[in-house]
Amino acid sequence: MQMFGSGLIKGLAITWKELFTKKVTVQYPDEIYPLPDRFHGKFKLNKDACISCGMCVRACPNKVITMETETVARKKRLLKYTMDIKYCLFCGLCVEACPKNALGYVKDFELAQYKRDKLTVVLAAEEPLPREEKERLEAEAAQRAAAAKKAAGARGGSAFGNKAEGGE
Amino acid sequence: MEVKKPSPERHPVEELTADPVIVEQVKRTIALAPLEKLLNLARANSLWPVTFGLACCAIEMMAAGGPRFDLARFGYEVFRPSPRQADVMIVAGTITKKMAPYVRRIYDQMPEPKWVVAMGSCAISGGPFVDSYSVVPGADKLLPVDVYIPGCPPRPDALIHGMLLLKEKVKNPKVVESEPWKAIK
Amino acid sequence: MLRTEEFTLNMGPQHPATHGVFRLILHLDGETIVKAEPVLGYLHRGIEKLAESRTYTQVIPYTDRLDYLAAMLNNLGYVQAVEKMIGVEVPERAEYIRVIVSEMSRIASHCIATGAYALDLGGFTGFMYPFREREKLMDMFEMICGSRMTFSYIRVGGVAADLPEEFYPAIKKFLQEFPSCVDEYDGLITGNEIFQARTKGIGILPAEKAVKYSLSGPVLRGSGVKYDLRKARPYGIYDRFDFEVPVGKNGDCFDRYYCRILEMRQSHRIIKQALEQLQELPEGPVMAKVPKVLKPPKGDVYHEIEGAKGILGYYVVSDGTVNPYRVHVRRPSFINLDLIDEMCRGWKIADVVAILGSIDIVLGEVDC
Amino acid sequence: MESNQIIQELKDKYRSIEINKNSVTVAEEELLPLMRQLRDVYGFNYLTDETAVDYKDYFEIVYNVCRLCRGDMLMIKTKVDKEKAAVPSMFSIWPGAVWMEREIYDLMGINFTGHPDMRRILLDDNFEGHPLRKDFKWTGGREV
Repeated sequence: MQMFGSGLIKGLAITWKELFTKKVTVQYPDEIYPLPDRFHGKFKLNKDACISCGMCVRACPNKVITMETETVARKKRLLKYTMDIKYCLFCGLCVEACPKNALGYVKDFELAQYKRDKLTVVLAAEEPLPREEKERLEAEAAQRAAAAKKAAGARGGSAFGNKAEGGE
Repeated sequence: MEVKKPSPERHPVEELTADPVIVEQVKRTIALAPLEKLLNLARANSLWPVTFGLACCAIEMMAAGGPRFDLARFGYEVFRPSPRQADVMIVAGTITKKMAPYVRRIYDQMPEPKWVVAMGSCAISGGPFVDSYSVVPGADKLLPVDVYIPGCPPRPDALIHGMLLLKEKVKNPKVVESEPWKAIK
Repeated sequence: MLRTEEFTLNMGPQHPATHGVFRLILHLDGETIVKAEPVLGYLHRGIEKLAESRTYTQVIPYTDRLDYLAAMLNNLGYVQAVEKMIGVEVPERAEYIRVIVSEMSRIASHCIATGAYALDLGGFTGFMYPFREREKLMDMFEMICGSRMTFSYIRVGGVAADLPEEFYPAIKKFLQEFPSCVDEYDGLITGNEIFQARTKGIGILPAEKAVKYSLSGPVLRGSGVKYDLRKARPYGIYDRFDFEVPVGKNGDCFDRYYCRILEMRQSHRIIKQALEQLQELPEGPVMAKVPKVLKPPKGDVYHEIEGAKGILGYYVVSDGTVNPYRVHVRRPSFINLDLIDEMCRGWKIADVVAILGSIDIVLGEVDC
Repeated sequence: MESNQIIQELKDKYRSIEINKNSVTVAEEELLPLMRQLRDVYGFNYLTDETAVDYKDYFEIVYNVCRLCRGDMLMIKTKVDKEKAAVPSMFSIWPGAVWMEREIYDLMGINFTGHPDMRRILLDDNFEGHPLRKDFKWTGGREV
């Protein structure tokens, strides 16, 4: 049988010992506890690397991402990339799905806002190409394609006869 | 915080009358605005949250009160079990349709002035469960929310960041129009 | 015997000691409980229905939010159920990582159970100490998968990524320190006379009743039934580790609490062994070759693992498409809670909090 | 006794038993005696899980029973007519079924005869419909 109060004294001793150990408190906001490399926080998008494949949109469990694209000369061009952070689960499935590593995280968790409509994050907002520019690019592409075809046709004509052209 | 030049602000009495004599007299004798400012300063530095956890975010709220993050450094550690003794409500978690009347009632029981912090995706908009049949899409369907903290759940430091934003708002309600990070840094 | 008029006291849904939004309507005769009527569903979010409109991979983040205190175990249960369905061989390395993270998750969950229990019984200091260790675990989880609580780390066919380099020194330091931390809980909480007076002999649950009512986890083991799925029906690679299953004697609140403390020590043992064996393993993949879009064959599967609160089972039905036809979760704390009425009857009102805390419920799981 | 042996023995006794890949399907009339025999004769003393699935033409109730001494498990299923939507409750055999059956009643709308307390458990009492049925219609709260 224990002496009554010995448990209390033991507990107090443990608390007393804590006075002389290293403090665990982090003085946020003056110092920020080091965040790991894989931290899931604010999103970033490398617009140049993005190929607008839409894998992230499909991977998201909660339809957070919306993407607008336009197709110019058979190439997809990213117009607008929005993340509705208010629906986000921060699960990282979109980042994982990205085949070009264009989508990623920044080590920043300070996302708080005063207004609800400011929560939506627009990661890319490009103007659609003006019509003349589009036509020019398309014409250029068509020209290039025609030139390539011609070259192929010339080469194919000498080597394989009409067969290559039939395959086109 | 950004240093601002003191601008000659309009006194509240000027809204009521244009008579220069009355305005002068009121300005000289009654100093309402500074008292309110003083009170706000006191409120901002000692917010008492109501102990009100709903889901995952509540654990992070507890962790913010724990040793590592220690919300007590700002004077916000007095988690009150009774809403009547609290002045800020941290909505931490999913509000379901079954819970919604109680959330509203707890808010109504809090004395004025009071503030609401929506912590986490669920409290902001229903978050991951927004498509569900039993979830209220966001705390602002029920209460006026002052600060939104995204995250699922947000880190405890993110909660502290949100609380600091709230502090700035309590001190100066006009700060809402500015960019929030400018309010603190 | 003198009887007073019976009156009703409402506890919750917002109550500081009910571990979330849980309501208990107490019918009292003086201070004695005549009947305790649980009302739940205040956190019912319809995860089972939502899962039907997500793909198999997209369900994983939702399982995190069931038992958010031990999310890794929830991931593991679901993923193993799906793996059983499509028949994947998980790489050895991934199996070890799974064991390490799920035992870490179990410790984190028991830390909260211990700390919150101390807080329920009026000891604020006892709350601080387990939370300090939990923060260390959370740091490591964040290194592994970037989140503190909702991981979605374990995937069908393995794990999302290998353990990072900086994890190894951190876990070694943790393993070194942790036994002395548990000693501290023992000294601070277990040994405390007030704590013992409030838990010993309170809310006694006989073993036959616990089995009859399908209780599981520390609640069942506290009553002296040695049933732990890691031993009884080992899943994954649990048969490779040497550990014991702690059981209680009397089935009172103290035994249930103390089982968790002992389980933390056992989990520590498992992590230590798993880490040693993992480091002997050659570098290798952590993900088996599974198709990006999962389409399990038609059929159903039920798989159980030992969660932090008890037996966690997943019943998944597939109709051959990309979305599961039905996902059902056997949530341990939901079923553990159904005896609350009988456990509370006859005890004083102050004991209700002690009994409820000793069951260790988490409302995200109870209400689903 | 091994579980496949048990299934063989049961097959001889109960006519409606169908043996599937990992489970046993039994008709609703023979469910109670079969379950009682499982508990009393073969020692399946622990009901781990009970749930229901809504298939196109019928409901299916899935029971998972287990022996604590050996740790092996048996999955038993029974088909329920959609119109009738009622099955005998397992409360008299395994009292642990009490909340599981209430949950099924709440979310799937299947009645359990002989259940002591057949009420909704998770949803509000005045909630309409049973959400886990496939024909349940609802609108979420997403902003468009």
